[in-house]
Amino acid sequence: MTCNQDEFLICTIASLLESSRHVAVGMASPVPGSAALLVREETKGQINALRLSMIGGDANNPFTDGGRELFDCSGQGRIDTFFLGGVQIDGQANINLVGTGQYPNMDRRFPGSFGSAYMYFVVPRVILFRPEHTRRVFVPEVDFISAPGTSGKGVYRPGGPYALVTELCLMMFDRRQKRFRLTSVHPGHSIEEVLDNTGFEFDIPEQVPETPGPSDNRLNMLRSKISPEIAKTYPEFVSRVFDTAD
Amino acid sequence: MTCNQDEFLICTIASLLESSRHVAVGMASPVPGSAALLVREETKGQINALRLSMIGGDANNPFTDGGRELFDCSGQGRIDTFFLGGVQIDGQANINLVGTGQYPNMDRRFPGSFGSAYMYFVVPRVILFRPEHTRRVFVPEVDFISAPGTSGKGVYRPGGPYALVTELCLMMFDRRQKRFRLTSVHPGHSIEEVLDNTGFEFDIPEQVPETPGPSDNRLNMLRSKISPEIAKTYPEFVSRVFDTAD
Amino acid sequence: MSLFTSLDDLAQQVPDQSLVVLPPDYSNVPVAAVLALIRRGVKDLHLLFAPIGGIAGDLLIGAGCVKTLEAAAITMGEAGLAPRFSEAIQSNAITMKDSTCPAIHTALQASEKGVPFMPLRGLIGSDVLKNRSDWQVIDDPFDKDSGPIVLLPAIQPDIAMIHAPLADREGNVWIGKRRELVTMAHAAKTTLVTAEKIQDKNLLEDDLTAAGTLPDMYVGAIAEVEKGCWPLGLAGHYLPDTDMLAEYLKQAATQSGFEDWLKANGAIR
Amino acid sequence: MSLFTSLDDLAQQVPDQSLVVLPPDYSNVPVAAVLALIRRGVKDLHLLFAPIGGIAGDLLIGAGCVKTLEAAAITMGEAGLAPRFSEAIQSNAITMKDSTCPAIHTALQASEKGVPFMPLRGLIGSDVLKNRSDWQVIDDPFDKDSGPIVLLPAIQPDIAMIHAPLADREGNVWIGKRRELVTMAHAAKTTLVTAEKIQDKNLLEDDLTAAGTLPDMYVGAIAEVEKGCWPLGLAGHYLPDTDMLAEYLKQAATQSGFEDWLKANGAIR
Repeated sequence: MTCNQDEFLICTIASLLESSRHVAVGMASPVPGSAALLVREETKGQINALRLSMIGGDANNPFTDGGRELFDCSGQGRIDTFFLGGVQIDGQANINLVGTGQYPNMDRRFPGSFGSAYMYFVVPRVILFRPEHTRRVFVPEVDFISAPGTSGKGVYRPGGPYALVTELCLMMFDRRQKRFRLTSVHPGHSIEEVLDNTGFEFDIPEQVPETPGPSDNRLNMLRSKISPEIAKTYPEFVSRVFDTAD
Repeated sequence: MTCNQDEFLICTIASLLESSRHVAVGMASPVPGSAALLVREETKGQINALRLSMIGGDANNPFTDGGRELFDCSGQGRIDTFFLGGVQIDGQANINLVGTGQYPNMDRRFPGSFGSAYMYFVVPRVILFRPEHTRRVFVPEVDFISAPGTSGKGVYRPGGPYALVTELCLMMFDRRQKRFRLTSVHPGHSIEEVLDNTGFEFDIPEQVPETPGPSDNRLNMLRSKISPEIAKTYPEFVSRVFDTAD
Repeated sequence: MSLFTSLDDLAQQVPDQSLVVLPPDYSNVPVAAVLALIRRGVKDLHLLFAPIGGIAGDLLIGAGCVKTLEAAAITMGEAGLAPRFSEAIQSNAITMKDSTCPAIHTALQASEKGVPFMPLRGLIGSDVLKNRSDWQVIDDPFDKDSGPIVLLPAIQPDIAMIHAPLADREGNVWIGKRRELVTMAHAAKTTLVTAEKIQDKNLLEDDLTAAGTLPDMYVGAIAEVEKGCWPLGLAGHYLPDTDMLAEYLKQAATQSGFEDWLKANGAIR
Repeated sequence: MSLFTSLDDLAQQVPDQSLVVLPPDYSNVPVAAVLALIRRGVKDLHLLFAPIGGIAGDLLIGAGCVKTLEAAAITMGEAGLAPRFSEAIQSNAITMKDSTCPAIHTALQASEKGVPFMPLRGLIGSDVLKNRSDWQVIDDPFDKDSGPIVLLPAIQPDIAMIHAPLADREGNVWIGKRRELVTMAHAAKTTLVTAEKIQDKNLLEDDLTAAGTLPDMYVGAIAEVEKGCWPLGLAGHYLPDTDMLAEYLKQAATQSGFEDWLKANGAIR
């Protein structure tokens, strides 16, 4: 079976969630949300069942204590996996959600840091998801640190970056080395393409496999069972990505 | 019309509430609760309408944010009048709700400080209500300061003691002098009786009037309109105090 | 002054230079009241979002009502960037106090509790912190090994503005599980409310409705306004008007287009 | 382990030496679960009330289950003093950490927010503060003129125990407006629940019930127990059994009378 890019990215993220127990998904995050719904379905009733809390709608949103509950709950250590993006991301996994140019009157202003300056510190596994893989995004040094990738000794930091998923590849972040390491390259792309489009240095092991595509089973489940569930929160995404007329 | 002691004390407290805007009444406080209900009824629809928040039941209890809301609301400055009692009260208006003897293994242990160590600081007018007027209660120095009557300069203290109501008399507290001043003595009692039964020094002005009893109107309203309202929170108190068979 | 009032009288109760807090786009945003504020010509607001803003912020900024803005983000969501906000930042027309979601929740909770500050984890090493001279970093006084921690000063808004599906004649307001509205109301000096409907039955008398009710003691005024969140949605009542939001984004790309939108939608008389 | 269990299995999930938090007498006290704890013979509890205790505290203290007690008060209300508590204090049988209501709420909120401490006004000059070497006083770092302020360390209970009128098959628990139960559950590592009734319908699916629902992510186990607060009451369901509470007070005046009461009421097999 062939799959489109969104489906591929959903399944790539899903493969990163297999040892997660409680995944939270922020606003406007249909791809991570779909991945978490998929793994929740696959692990249902099992000892490693995944719990999912999505904000941004009522579906799959268990929070009843207002906007602060996601953050409080993360501070309590109940959430192990979260997603962040970035207008810019650099090689030390610093992320910038505020804009490009000189702060505060930036050349191009983006929405702002959201909860990143907190969640990046307290959630053990933060997966960076940024499809656009260009030197505009992956820069040597971000113009504004919404949240730093690493912290010095003595800073309370149970959380931090875990992986980076783009349209080209999957990288894992090594917190001790403070560097990304290329894990796999998506089918149809090459290490050279990743190098050409990345503005920061990263480690390349001798063997870099191709990112495995989804199994037919997983893809079927995504299209049949998960798409109606994700449509409760992201109807437009579902009508765009999943050819539900099939 | 004659009235019983509880009715008299309710009306004496009511006379202290006439410039209050928001009175809160804690647990197990039927007499203060009745007084506040009475003044609320009397000021209904007027510019000086009294707002009342009673905890300890659902009736007249507007709080919906859990046990902390009374305290938060007081900290926000929304409540101007509250009531406290004391196992012991001394001449500087220090109150002890913990017990008598040497802390911690006291000779006689009472429940504990409740919210006094906070409310006494933040609510502008705290009325001390302790019917038993004896040297056992009104002591030269309390054995345990649940909450101090006054604070030094530099301590954040918008609140503090305002008046003291007992079975014998009404005293007002002078925060600058850190002393009580006898305001009136209840009918049938004397200044000498107050002196004999008070273990601390207090000021006695040249003229000490008799505490005025309730008007017939007020007493009628208390018995007819207020007693069913207070019965929602304190049914046993109402059946004991108000001869509702009349 | 009566508790119940009209939409435009409600807007009159927001003085120039007020510190006004508004809810995030997913939570009962009083857009009709925001348009009334623009009609009234309010000036120099210190506008706070709890914690992120959308069209309500873009409208007030574009209409020149805002001097200082504090938020964790201003976004039109999937639809795109907030055009008047971006323009105002780039042209230095407003002072932006960039924050992060839990910092705003925490600063409001500090005001709710009547304390001058509250601590928050995270933030160390972020440029958000670096640009906030009003925040402080101390060593945890309980545990020297637990490292530095940020203290955030309380934010007490002058006015919280919210929309609700339902209010009652006592002034109680049903907010359901949208409890950020409760924190905002507790933290603010007073709260101005628009409600889809005002009912006779007291919301506090029924255990089921009481659980989601903001009591009247926090409420300064209420105006009955149907579709008070439009073009945003109100959960359980109506969906966002995505066509109108797209149309807004298109027009608001320029200031003159933005002003045309305001005129067409009654925010300029 | 299944989420749904029996009352006695629930009690097995409370290890000796746990820090257990219980609600105040007006708020869904799980007395049946407390009696089950006594049957199980739990020892050396650090027992916290949020913020005051009544018969639940007196029972656990009298049965020798408590090593350390933290509360703003232990009281039987109008009925009188708590006899086993008073006796234990006088005979130095337990360590008492005297507190004040908002200090306990605040310490639980600190745990809820994952911060090591929170500030609280008041307290300065009180013997409550003087006897709490675990509390600290600092100068307000934002305003040297605002004077000293107390910092309270977070309290993270191992276990919160609550009763509820209703739960559902997902493990969501309806607590209505009794939101101290929410704070307790957020602050604690896990929450053990007894519920009058467990229903099939998901409490989160209806806006009206969702507003008063503690979500299942905080819940460790649930046992269906009718009249789980008896002899205390459950608001909206049953009143306190004042005759039985009076009888308890009479018998518990002595340790042997107390033990007779336990036997008669199934807390000793």
